Amino acid sequence: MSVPSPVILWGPLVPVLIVVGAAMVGILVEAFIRQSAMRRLVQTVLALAATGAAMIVAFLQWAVLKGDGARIAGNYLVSDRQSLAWQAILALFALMGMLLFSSRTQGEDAFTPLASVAPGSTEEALAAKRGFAQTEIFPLGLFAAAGMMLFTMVSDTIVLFVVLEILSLPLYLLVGLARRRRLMSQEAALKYFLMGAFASAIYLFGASLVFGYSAATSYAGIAASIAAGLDRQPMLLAGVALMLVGLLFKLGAVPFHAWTPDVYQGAPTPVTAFMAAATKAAAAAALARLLYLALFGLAWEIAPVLWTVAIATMLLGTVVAIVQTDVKRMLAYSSIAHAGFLLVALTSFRGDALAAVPFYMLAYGLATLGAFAVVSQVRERTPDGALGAEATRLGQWAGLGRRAPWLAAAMALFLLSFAGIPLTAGFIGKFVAFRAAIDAGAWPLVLVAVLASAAAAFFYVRLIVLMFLTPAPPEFDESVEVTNATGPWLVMLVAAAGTILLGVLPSPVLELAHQAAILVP
Amino acid sequence: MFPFLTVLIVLPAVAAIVLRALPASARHASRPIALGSAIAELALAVVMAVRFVPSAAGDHQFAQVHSWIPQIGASWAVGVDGMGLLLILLAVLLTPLVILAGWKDDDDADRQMKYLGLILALESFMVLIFAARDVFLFYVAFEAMLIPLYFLIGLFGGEQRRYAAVKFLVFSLVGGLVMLAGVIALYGAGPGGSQGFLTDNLKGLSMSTTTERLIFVAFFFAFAIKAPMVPLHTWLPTVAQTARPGTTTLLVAVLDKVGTFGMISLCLPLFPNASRWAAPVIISFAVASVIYGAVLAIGQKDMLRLVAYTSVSHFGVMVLGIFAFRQTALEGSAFYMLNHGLSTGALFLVVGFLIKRRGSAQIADFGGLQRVVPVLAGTFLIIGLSALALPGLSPFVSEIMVLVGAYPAARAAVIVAIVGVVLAALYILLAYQKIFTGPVRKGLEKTPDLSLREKLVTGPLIVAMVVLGFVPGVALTVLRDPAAAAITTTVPANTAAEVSQ
Amino acid sequence: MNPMNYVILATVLFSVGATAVLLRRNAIIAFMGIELMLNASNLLLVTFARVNGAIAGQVDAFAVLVVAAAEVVVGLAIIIALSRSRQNISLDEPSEMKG
Amino acid sequence: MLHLSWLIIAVPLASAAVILLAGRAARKWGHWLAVAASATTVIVGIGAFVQMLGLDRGDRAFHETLFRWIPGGELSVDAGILVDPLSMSFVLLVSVVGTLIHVYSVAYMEHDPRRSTFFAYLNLFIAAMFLLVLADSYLLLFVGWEGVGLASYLLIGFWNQKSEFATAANKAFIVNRIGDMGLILAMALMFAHLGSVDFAHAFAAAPGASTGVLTAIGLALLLAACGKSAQFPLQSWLGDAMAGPTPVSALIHAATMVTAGVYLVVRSGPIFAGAPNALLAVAAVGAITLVMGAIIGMAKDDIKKALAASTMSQIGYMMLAAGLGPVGYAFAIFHLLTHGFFKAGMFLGAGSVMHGMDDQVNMRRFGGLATLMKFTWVTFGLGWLAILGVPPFSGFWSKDKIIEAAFIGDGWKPWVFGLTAMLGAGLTAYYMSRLFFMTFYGGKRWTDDQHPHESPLMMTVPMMILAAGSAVLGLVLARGNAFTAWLEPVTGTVAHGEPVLAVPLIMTLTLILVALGVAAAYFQYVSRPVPITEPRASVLTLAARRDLFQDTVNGALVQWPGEVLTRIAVYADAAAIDGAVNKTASGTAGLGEVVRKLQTGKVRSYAATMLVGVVILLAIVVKGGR
Repeated sequence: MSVPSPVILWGPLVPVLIVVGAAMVGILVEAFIRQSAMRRLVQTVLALAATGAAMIVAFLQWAVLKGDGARIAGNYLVSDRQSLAWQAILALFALMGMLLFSSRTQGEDAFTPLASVAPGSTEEALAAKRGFAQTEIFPLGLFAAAGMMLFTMVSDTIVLFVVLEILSLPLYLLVGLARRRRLMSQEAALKYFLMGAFASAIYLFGASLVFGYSAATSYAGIAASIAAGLDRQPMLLAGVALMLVGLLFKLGAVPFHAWTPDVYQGAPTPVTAFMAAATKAAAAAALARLLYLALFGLAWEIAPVLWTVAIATMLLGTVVAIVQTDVKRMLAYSSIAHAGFLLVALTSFRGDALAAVPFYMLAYGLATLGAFAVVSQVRERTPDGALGAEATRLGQWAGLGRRAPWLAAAMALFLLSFAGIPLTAGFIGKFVAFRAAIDAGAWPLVLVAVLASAAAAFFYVRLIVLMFLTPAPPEFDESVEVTNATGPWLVMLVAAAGTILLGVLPSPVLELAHQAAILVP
Repeated sequence: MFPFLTVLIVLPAVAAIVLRALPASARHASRPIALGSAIAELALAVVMAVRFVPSAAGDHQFAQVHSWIPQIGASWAVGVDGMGLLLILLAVLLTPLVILAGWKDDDDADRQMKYLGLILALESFMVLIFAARDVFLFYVAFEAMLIPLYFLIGLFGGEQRRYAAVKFLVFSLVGGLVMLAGVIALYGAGPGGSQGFLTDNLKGLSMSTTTERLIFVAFFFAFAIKAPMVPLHTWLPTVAQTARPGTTTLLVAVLDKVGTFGMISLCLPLFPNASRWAAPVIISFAVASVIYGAVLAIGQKDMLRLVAYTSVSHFGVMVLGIFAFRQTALEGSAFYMLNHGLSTGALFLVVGFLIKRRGSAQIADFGGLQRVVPVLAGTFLIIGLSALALPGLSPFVSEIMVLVGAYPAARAAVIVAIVGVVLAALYILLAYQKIFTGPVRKGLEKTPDLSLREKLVTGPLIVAMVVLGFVPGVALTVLRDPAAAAITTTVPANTAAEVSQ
Repeated sequence: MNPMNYVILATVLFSVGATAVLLRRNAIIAFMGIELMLNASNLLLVTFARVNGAIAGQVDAFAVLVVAAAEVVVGLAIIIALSRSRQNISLDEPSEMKG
Repeated sequence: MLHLSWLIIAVPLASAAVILLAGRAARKWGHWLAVAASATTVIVGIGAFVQMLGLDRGDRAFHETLFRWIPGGELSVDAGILVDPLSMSFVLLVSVVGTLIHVYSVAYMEHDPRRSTFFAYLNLFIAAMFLLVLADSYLLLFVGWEGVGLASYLLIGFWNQKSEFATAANKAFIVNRIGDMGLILAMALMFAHLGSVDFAHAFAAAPGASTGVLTAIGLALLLAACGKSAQFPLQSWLGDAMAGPTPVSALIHAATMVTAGVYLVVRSGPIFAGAPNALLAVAAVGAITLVMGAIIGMAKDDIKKALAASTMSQIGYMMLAAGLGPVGYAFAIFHLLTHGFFKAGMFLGAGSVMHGMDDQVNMRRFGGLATLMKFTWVTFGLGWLAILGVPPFSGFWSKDKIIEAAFIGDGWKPWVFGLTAMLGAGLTAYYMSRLFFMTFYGGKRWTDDQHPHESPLMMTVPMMILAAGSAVLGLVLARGNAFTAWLEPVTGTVAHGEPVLAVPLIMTLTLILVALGVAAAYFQYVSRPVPITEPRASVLTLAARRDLFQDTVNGALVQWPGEVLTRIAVYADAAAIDGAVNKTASGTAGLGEVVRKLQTGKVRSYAATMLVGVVILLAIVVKGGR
């Protein structure tokens, strides 16, 4: 018995390698640069440069890619237009995320200066006073980003598990690093970690069962065995169902969504932004590849599952979002609803979905990053006049349109994109997603989706109402402060420009998405 | 050829952006800029109308097709037939009048700028939607125009404005999103490709009966909300009561026409069999709207709500005319769309003048004004009489065309709808009586009569109604072919196939 | 020996692990339940590697072990940080976030 | 002049527009412009008449298309005018009476600050009335039809600062609208079954249509006629319409507009020709109204309301005649013309009395005015004799013909209609004499601050001309059946049937009844003093004073249910329809509140949710796989 040593094509891995490399350099930087400000600067530049470079390289790869793509590490990893598209998207999200990570207002970023000490302790106060900064956030973020990018290339169930953990573990930590409301943040981290590990374990058990059926962990092998076997053994089906759970968890689909609101709310806002956009995208990418490559033969069996989950996800996300009173939680439930819309496209088991899903995620991710960037700018002022945590209670947003018209306008734009109003990216995203489903005859699903969209518009609009149509109580002039940090502004600008551009002239990007609707087995 | 339509669409949008970009010191100039651009738009539209070839009114003239989003089959395809032309003229006529009517609504230059900017943005969409020759483009305009409207209602309205704005938006979105499902399905049923949404490419499709009906229902649902049909009408009174009369004017006079316009230009030609299949039910609802809207109008205490309910009634007549599948009735409906715009638009504006004077929209707060403000009273009366379709004014011609023309196809419905004629007299005359006759109410003795500006607002509308009342041929000649086109494509396309099988 | 027995054993282990997550209040114990679930999968992988004659399964088990170890590192870090703040690690602590 | 006939419509219309648009500026000259416009119509009308007389009988129909009104399509309607003997009769009546009343009004309205507006409305009215009678299609007729309705509304409500006057105006318009439904429906039926709504085509197609269709059209037209002509059951507005200035009552609510229903029926002869049952209904409505109006007229103390009731009754005669078919058409129009003169004259007389009595209308407050207002007394007296049907005054010639015609036919009909018509003559004699005597005879019953005086010449001259007409018009037109022959191209030639009673007998009986009526009134109101307050009276009188409970009935049958329905609808719209919408919204939110409870914030419950999800997914997949 001999294990063949895999032949690895390093070229297509360059985008991932850049990010991983930068993360590792970042760790060294932590070790070798003592001066806090300098370290921070270097880390920031490194992170931004790495993600930016990764995005550019992904595009270059696209240009030089021969044919549809290739397996680059045996059966484990492939590089094709689909994965490149996702990598570009993820690198963009990571870049914007890192911008948010790096942002500081009045010398303070969103992260705790010293994670190891207890909240409210004197050590913490001291660390804050001395201007400590937890610059590990950058390598952690880069590791997560690299994991996500890798996630989109995986074509093996066990590797998928490994990469899932690669991207998840840094996120678990990042979630717990909020500077303010640390208890909440840590609680969120614990919940995320436990639930995430739980979901991974379920996934792994499913993967093992499938391995038992098909004697293979590669997608190609699984697909072949499904194609060959006429009977549908319960072991296979159960395994597949459990595997789906793992990915649906990451996607935030009902009933595996419970972590989402708590984590979105508790995590530092830059992390929430990055995670909401990028994790969901990576999960969607992996889910699409798994469904369309490995499990295509089971489409008939899986479709009911996806239908059920999609409907439950859209309805629950929408209905519960309506009653939320916290902006971040509302956006969390909205992200659940969006996971449902995404699933609507995926249920079609058609090539169109592979074009629709990346576009949808791009549109959604831009709006999400933009929206959380806005959230990070609206702050409470503590009674002693210092800048406090984010003002996430809905009521605190009243009259924002008057106090910060551009900020509020940008937020409104993102909300309209979430709601799928034409001339925003969200509309085109919804359009292509729903079209994939309708072409496959899933119009009842689409009907639920459009009704959910209409109901969802209600809470997006409610925030707009608050910002523009509700006069702010006078005490808000004191207690709510709108800051003007550069990072979030840049993110907002990019997100707003992208949202409008993808809404008005989506043609070039759609064209790329169409070309990306190809999976190499 | 000069791209009339594209320029007409872009011009107000540019003006809106210019307004928005005005430095704070120059904001006082927003009114002349807005009015100027609206008048320029009107002038351009008139030039276009003059160059419109009436003998080819059924064709889409000034047509332009540019690829927009080929991946999803969407094109920038604009063109107008006679019906579109008239509705665009209505829109660009009303916009400057609305701007003029609200000349003194805002003391605050900043608010003024915002209001006018939104109005101009809305004008852009109004022109676009009546010119769109691509279902996707139509849909985009259909939904996107909700946003300026939403802000117009929500920012510049009465006490309930937030509720009204949200209600309006949710109603419209529910309809719009259901229609989206239909839009997507329609593309799938069509030839597809990069121009798969061109309306012309979607005519005469062979769809399964179920598919056609489902898509039809999706479209019709959206249109029925827009053209407020009972029981989907309740957003309108709320909005009308709350929003500025100028906003409501554009909303009811022009934008709600999108519903009936869509029925004529999309539902009938694209889903001929399903339209016929649904006609009996739709006609029932249409007639219910006629009567119900009128009865509710009689019972209203608020002038703006009253006018809103009259519109519900009038839209019922239009829908009745459309789904009777008769040349005369359909032509009448198309003409009614124009006339209702003139008549109800004028009514909302003149009610706005009244409200401005009294600070209240409650009918009970008025009384005896005829002696104090005879010109205003006379204006109100003429416009009111147009709303009850008095012969000599243009709404009459269209109403009679619908009622008489639809009779052979829908006898019972027409007979019931004729009762609306009496109810219309009731709601208009009772309102007139309460507001203008009897002893002068305390506090109203010094009410000023119509100013020159206000006369300039209502004058053109009244003149238009009188002229069209006596020589409706001007409009009807360009409506005949579009109406005929909607009917002829309604000849069941696949009956032949079914028979041969 | 019938490989089915291994499958059953693995399933039992998995269930026990899941039950621990559901029932135990202590975060560490719950986490141990998850590790148990991972090991159930390992058992399956190894079993099927043997049954199917696919050596990859055994290798995969190693990969899982590594991942589990990494997970422990991160998990314990989080739990410890929380225990410092709260002075306990009960999962039934009143939650800051719900609804 | 025939080709200038359109001027008859256009001139007063333009004049009205000029006066209205000029606003206050027209105060000085507005009324004279209006009079001039009205006089122009007389000149053009007479000119056209003369020209028409010069034509052969068969060619006396001048039809001209003015412009294409509603073009093309199935419903193609031209705006055209049709001048034939029937419309010419109306043109002459309306222009002459209208102009006289214009002149009268110059004095009557002298002190009203809005006099020019009043004249604009009058011009508007005659323009619309001319349009009504000159139109060559039902649709164009309808424009005039509604136009006169509008003018009537404006003029009834001319003094609408009084709330009840405004109500009266509304009532008139709305009741008319109920009738209009009939006209619209008739047009719809014609369009569907006869293919056209213009006279020429519709009448040509009528013989080919089924009796059912023609009956339906006929009944729909009757509904329209009832509304406009205040016939049962749509009669209730006419009494209230007396709220308008008296010249208005004379012109619109006596001489011209209210007779439009009769015109409509006669004009639609070819349709009624195929619908005997519809004709019967017309006759029945006429007969009922004739009696009803007379009964109401016997109890009214308000001089104008008594005259209004009389108008109702007289139009009942005309409708009855029209309902007899071709036999009666000419007599209906004949009576319409004579009635136009004598009733207008009497209304102007009433106006003159009011003018002299500070707008007092209660006849119990008049008395003995004959000596104080001689012109009024004489002119009114001539009208009185005319309406009584005393030979040789004009009413005799027209009414007697109707009574005779009513006796023509088979079976029960001649007896019922004939006797009703004859009885009506007696009732008419009573109530008109009562009115005449109460006003001009007996002791004075007015208060001391009133100083009855004769009206200025501007008012009395028109009254005199009308009185002259009342006296001789019938004789002129009846001589040698001139009028019947004149109308023959329109009404058609009819074989003259014989009444079931001999003509001299009918005439004698009628005159006896008239004499009895006059005598009764004389004994009651001349030989005995008239109480100033209403005496206690029989149930029938009380009912008549209250217009035979027509308002009560309408209120109970239409108004009250309508108001209740409206309130219910308003409530239901808010509670049920809008409520459903709001409930859906709040229900969704409520559901959200329920579902969010599942999000407990506890890790273990999250894990449980997940596991439940896993189980469900397993169930679906495994079951689906089977």
